[in-house]
Amino acid sequence: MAMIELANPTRFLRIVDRLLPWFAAATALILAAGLVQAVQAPDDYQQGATVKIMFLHVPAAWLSMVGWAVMTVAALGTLVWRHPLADVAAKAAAPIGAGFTLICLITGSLWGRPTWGTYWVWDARLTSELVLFLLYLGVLALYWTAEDPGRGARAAAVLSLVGAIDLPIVKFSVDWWNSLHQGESIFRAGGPVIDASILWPLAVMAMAFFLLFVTLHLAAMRNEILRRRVRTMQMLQAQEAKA
Amino acid sequence: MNAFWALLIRDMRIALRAGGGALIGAVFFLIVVVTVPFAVGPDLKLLGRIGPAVLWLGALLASLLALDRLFAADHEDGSLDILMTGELPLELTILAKAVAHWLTTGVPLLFVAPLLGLMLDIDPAAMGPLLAALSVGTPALTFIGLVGAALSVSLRRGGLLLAVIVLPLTIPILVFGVSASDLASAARAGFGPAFTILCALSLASLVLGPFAAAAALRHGLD
Amino acid sequence: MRLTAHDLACLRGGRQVFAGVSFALAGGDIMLVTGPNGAGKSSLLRIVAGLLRPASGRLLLEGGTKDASIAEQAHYVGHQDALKPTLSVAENLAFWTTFLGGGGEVMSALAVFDLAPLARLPAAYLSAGQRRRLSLARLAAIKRPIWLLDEPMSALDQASQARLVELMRRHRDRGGLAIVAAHGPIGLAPAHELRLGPT
Amino acid sequence: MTVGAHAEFIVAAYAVTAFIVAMLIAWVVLDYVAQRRTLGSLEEHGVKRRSGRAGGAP
Repeated sequence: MAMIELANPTRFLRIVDRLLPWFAAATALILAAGLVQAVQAPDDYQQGATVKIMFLHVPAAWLSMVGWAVMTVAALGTLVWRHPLADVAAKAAAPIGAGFTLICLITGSLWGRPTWGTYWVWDARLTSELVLFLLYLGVLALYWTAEDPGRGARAAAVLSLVGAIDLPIVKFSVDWWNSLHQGESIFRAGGPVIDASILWPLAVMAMAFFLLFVTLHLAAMRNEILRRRVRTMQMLQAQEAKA
Repeated sequence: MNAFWALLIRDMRIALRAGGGALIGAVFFLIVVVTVPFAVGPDLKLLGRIGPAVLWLGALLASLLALDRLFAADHEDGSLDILMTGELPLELTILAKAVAHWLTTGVPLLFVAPLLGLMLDIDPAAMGPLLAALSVGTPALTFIGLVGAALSVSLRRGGLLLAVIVLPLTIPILVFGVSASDLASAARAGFGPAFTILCALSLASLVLGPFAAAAALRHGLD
Repeated sequence: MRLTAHDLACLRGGRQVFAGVSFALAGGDIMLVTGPNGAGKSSLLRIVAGLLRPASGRLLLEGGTKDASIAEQAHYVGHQDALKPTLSVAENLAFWTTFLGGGGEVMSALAVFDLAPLARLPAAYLSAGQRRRLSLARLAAIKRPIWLLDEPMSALDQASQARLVELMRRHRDRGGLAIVAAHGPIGLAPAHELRLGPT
Repeated sequence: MTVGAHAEFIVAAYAVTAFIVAMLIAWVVLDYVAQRRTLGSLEEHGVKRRSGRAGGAP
């Protein structure tokens, strides 16, 4: 069963070493194609040229959720199936997911400035993305304070699961919270109407971001396996010296 | 004096390595301040008015709650005993640890503050005075918190007790800090007086903190 | 150099741990402190090291460096190892060498306790015995006339115990003095023995 | 290339994205180099992996 073979770190490392250059090349290629198309895309009749920021903002939002999904599956791997690589996958995905969430927030804010007049508006979607970023920070803080790589695995897995359950609730409550204060000086931001000519660059950029995520994730998992191997060998060094 | 620098560098090295508490203060500050609009509501004008106060309360809590491990960690692994047999007077030993703590937990707050200023729609003109006040205020918060950190070693109770002990002592810093960084009140009372008094308080706590904490440590140890 | 104690008494949590303890140690003397657990062996060492205030009685040090307290001229090695897990073996000892002064050589001190090959290893990975040896390495790295050792032999294997005894012999021959709390003999004939606890 | 009125915001968005992606790539590459170097020096010191078989601790 493929899952079992993959469970073996050394075999996984060999597979990653072979696949990584291909993924990196594919990512670069599609990203370049996406950028070219994004630049040539016509202005949107509503937002003018700022729609070009959408080509970064929307894919980044999708990838921030993909990141959390990967961590949730990995959490099940750690807690339920006891898969040895599950925690490695989760710990590798967290910083990358947080990175994409940050891209989404900053591009969203830069998109908001010309559109709404201020860098930050407590718009429902941006706010939910911000809460997702805070959840990422929580998991990163958990991993960061656990001294050695192995510890904190179960705790982070539980946090990822709870986060996954909590995100839809956050989405709903933020929408409610946002509509509640509809009266105040909140600009009701109509979502971008996806016009056909804009849809294509968006799809290509989304694929490029996805491939970028996979490439970075595989490389980060490889680093994590090496980091744990270093730790094991350091412990061995201590034991051997005592003998 | 290189004992002083050795201790300062050691504490920073521990804080910055994996497992150290370096950025935890800044993350706490970010999360506390971001949750305020969920309670207060997303009205930008209101947030803009209370922005500086929210930032200061966040910085106050972040500075204090990060302090409870300052002496407790050394007490638990036995380092505190050996530090007290050093040639460096205990007050300077505490000063070195406090400066290292401020550099690793206090300074990151100053980097996060402008970002949060955007979120709370604080007037960019107010960001300058706010950052000046925070960069003078956060060391004062750390140094006043030293007393609480020293007491929480012998009292075996961690962060929350520290905040309860120390919060009343930090009220002057809060009052002058917020008024120095709030455009409206700065317009009335003027940025100058509030800021200079804040500096005075900060310098006083720079001296008072280590001495009080040293006394607390000497008498508190069982 | 003479370290004398008059009528030391120690209260711990309202309970009298010991009272009327007096001793006089000259350079080259090693005093063995024995007694059941809870008899106050550690408390006595902490009082001499200035880490604990005695309920009554006085400590006097004649000789030694002028206007330096006993604590500043004493090595206190307690049950805990005073090591930071994220710092490496060498970094831990280098810090104490700089902080406590006396600028000893780190690598040679590590070699005394056969820790040189682990110099770059984070202290978190050390076993209890290795941590103990790293803690004792302070004695070799920093020259201080008074040694206060709290059950130094525990968690040490034979070879390390022999190394410690050799270090203590050299310390004694150089005119240093030491108070060692232990349950049994320490492989070195003590000049004095102080028995604490119910006689 | 119709970047239009709000050019600076679009350029800023692409610049920030490029910066963050570059940071992620740098983190991955530098971490890999560091782990490889530590592993190399450990193996030099003759620390053999306990089993040496394909599995070993992850």
